[in-house]
Amino acid sequence: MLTQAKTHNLNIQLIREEFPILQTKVRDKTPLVYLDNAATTQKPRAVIESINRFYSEQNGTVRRGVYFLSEQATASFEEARQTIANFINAPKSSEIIFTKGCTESINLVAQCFGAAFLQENDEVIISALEHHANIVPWQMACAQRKAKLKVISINQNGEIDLENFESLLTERVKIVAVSHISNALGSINPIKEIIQKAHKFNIPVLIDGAQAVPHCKIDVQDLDCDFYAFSGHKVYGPTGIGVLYGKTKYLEKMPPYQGGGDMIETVTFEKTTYAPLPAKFEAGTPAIAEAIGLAVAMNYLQTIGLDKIEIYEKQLLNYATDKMQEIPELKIIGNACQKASLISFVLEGVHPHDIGTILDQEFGIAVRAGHHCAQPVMKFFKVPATTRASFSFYNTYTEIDSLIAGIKHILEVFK
Amino acid sequence: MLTQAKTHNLNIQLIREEFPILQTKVRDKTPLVYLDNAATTQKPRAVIESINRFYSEQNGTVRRGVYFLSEQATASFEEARQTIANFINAPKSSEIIFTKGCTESINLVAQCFGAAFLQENDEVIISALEHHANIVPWQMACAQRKAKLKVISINQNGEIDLENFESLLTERVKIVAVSHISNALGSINPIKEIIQKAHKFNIPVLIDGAQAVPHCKIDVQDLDCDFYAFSGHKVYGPTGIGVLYGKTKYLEKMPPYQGGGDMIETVTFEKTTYAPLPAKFEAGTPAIAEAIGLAVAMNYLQTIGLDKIEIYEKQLLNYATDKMQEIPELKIIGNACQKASLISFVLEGVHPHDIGTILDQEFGIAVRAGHHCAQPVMKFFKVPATTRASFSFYNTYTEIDSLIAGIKHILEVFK
Amino acid sequence: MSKLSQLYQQLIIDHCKKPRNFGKPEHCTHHCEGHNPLCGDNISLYLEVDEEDIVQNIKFEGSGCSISQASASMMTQSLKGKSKEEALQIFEEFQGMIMGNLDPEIEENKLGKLAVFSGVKEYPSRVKCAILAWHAFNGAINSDGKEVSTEE
Amino acid sequence: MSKLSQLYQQLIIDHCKKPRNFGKPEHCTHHCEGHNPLCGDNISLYLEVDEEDIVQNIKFEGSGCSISQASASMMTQSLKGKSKEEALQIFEEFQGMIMGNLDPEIEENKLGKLAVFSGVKEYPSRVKCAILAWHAFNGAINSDGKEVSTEE
Ligand SMILES: Cc1ncc(COP(=O)(O)O)c(C=O)c1O
Ligand SMILES: Cc1ncc(COP(=O)(O)O)c(C=O)c1O
Repeated sequence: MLTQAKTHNLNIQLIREEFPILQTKVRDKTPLVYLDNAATTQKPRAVIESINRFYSEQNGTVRRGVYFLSEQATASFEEARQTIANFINAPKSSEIIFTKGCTESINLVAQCFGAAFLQENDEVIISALEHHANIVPWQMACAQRKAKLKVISINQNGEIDLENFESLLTERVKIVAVSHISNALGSINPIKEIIQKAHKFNIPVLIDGAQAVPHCKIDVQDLDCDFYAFSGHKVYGPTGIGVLYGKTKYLEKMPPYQGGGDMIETVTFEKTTYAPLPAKFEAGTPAIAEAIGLAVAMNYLQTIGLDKIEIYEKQLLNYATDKMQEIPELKIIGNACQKASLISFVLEGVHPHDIGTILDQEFGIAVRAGHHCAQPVMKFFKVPATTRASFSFYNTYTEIDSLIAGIKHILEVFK
Repeated sequence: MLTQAKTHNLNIQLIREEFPILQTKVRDKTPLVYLDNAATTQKPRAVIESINRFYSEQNGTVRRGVYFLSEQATASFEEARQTIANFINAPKSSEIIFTKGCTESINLVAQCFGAAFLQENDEVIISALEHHANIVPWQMACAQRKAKLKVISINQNGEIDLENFESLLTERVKIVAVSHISNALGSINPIKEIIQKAHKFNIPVLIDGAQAVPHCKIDVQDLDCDFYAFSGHKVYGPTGIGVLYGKTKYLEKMPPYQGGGDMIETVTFEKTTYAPLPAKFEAGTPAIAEAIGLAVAMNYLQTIGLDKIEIYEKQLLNYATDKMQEIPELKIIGNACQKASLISFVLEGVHPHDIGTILDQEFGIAVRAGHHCAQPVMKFFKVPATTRASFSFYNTYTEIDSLIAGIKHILEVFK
Repeated sequence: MSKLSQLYQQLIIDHCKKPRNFGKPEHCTHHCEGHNPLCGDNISLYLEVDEEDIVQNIKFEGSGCSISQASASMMTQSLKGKSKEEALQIFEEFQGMIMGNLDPEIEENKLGKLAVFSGVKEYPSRVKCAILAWHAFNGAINSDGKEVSTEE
Repeated sequence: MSKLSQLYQQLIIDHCKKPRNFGKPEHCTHHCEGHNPLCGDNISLYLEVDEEDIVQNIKFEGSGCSISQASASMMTQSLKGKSKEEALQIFEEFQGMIMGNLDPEIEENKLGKLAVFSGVKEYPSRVKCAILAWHAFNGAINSDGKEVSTEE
């Protein structure tokens, strides 16, 4: 090669040392090769320690206490909100709502935006690439409000058909909800175009960013999306926390999601007035330790550099794709032009479940086998399931070599 | 005294050593005296370490993976569910639904039970003692379904008026929702009678157990309640996790709460069929580390013994009550016969907020000042706010002495 | 023999690649659909049970992993010709074995070749694959024959 | 002087116990209600502003902690007789001081006795208590006088 590829300058070995679990062995035997990062990511020491520290030194409830612990916890919690706002370049931290996960973030919008804006015969657009979390909440909201769900079609590469999308845009459409990156195929969707086209009709757009936030820099102002949802556990943060970014103009018009403490201003048995954003959408004691841990994860990612992460993960993807294409019995499902570091594939004559078990048992390799909560995608490609390997910046070329060796071994077993 | 009080046999000093935060000093100065246990509880080392261990050794997603980490995480997660079922003596672990907190547990029932059973002109009964978390969700559900909210009155001691309750019971009532223990006053409500009386009319009862689970043994079968809700962070467990126990016969008839991964069996764009309990109510990646941490907290409490905890906390309550009654300017709000280890009070001429600040600054004592998310209770007693001291088994007589000294000091300042 | 090669024994792979009694019979008295939503495995099981409660014929269709396919294939071989009672006993034993409650090497049993599935108990996520066909059998044989007799 | 006794200075306690300008005036040109839902503090502020924009009279009613009561009481003393412009400047300075952006000991200011509240900046949860009356003043003076002129 004459032209030099972009370099990432990451010291992967040093990075790996920051992740305690990567030092462990599977069944005390094989070193762990963790390639199911699209399902959940491992946690750097800094995140784990921040949770430990919170409970050991800071634990108090937020927003109400006049004492030391509560003031400290409140300050850390609101600082976490600001960190997250900065991370995705949200204009105001009050537009960052903490939820328990991406699924809840989407349900919140489906229910509350639905209650405010969705009426009989209105339409909601999603794509044929969505995770169940971005299908079922809309089915439920549409059923409740007698609205219709329309689905943007995809092509054989697993790419969204923009022409088809345009043909669905009418004044009946009240919201468009699409994923930034498909968890089943890795396709990076043209969300900026989708948002622009929808905005021409004044239709707001929700982006399911569960698979995107860990892999590329998000700028909600540049995208101009109206809602952006993601999960903490998929961006190297704790379980039990998610984020919904929403534009104030919509959040203010939406009724609250859950009722309880902190989301109200005054309560009598006759009438309740609601608190301003973001508290209106955060009833009850929030996931305090988790929010703080998530902010630590975001700081950690920023220290490494999302631009570098993107370059390196792309290299891993290319390397793995090349190696896989050399195996005649292997077929990659999803060949979008723009793809995140994730490969879904099928092996002739071997069921994904068997692949998963053998890779795990013999090689300590964790991959996902199944429908990846995207049954309509499986149906489209006429496969009951696929095997999915998804890479993080802590993965190595050697790990991909193990994966390839494992696949070849499996083909031997089933020959 | 001739008659010997029941003894608890607890070594409080040893217990305190299990809680790292109790070894810290407020602003590096005063040792922490934490008396806001009704807001949130501190975490024993075992809980903190279990979270640490999960992320360092076990972290994988649950339910779907065919590999080691995921199988381990799934096993620990479901074991946690079983531990919690045992802790409250639920007949089946599938009747334990993980939520993000008590507030969400109640919202889930208000929404889903509401959707299945609540119609125009139906009625919902709550009590005048409720936390906002057990008021606002019902107001919202009633508003959506044009049903009416009825409120059981209380007497000047802060006790539920059972006669008034009976007078409200008609066939229009579809559900009764009352707290086990009031967070504002400490009253232990006669929930067993309430449940029995409601069942005579075939009306199911939800118990808000947020304040009860940390202090007394709960047996949902003996109570025969239909739903029981509580929060992890108030029972020495992590933030970001709560529990809803529900009888299968109701849970099965209720529609799902949120849509997404794991709560479905099959998804097509036309139709979705739902998974069996408890998955039907647990859309998305659950709070895995938090569920495991909560189970560890329950095991910890069981090791100490809830019977002993109850005896000791009662002694703390009696000691503090006696001391407070010696202060003429102090008035205890809430004098129920049956009371948990919690005292709400007002001081003549001194606002609770000032009390909170001075106790914190001069004595390192954390108490709550405010309306305790129970504005209707404050209104009933015609106070804008109270100061609340709530005790845990890790509190000591010496700490109560500090509190009393603090109160006397404040009276001096404001004389 | 490693644990894993114990799971993926040649016998299992062979049955997976060449399933016996595969297809839909012309006649059947009992029928049941089995489905594992977690991995998408599915099976249609067809029985012909005579008046004396003997399983005269048993066939299946479906798709799934090697464990589920081999389990279905070997189940049909093993149950054909058995009485309902015997068949259900084998079902109990098979279930016991893969749940780890019955060790076919030590305890008496009628599993025969089916003991090849004893390795499954080590793989919690695969237990459901191995048991799917058996649940379908249990569902079929306990269903009212008339109900599915329209299937000819 | 400890930080805390700096907060609870005698002056503050005195104003809290004997609030000046407390009550509802017979005439007012501007009125605003302030409310702090977190602790239940509330205030009703009444202004009489003349044609030359001078605050001729200012009174308040309400309840709350010593900080909020003393702050309201001392505010009325300090703003009475001031022009709207001057009063708003003092509001800015007061706000600056309790947010920690203005040190009354170093920087020039018109706060006078109000400097006694400088200790509040150390107590994040009390900042709202100290500022409540001032926000009510800001709300009242910037509102359309006629709107509340029915209040006599
Ligand atoms: C009686 C009662 N119910 C419900 C809640 C709500 O709990 P959470 O904020 O953890 O959801 C609380 C906690 O403040 C409470 O004391
Ligand atoms: C694209 C996409 N959307 C939404 C989700 C749901 O995320 P969670 O389960 O964390 O709520 C996932 C995760 O599986 C996903 O990949």
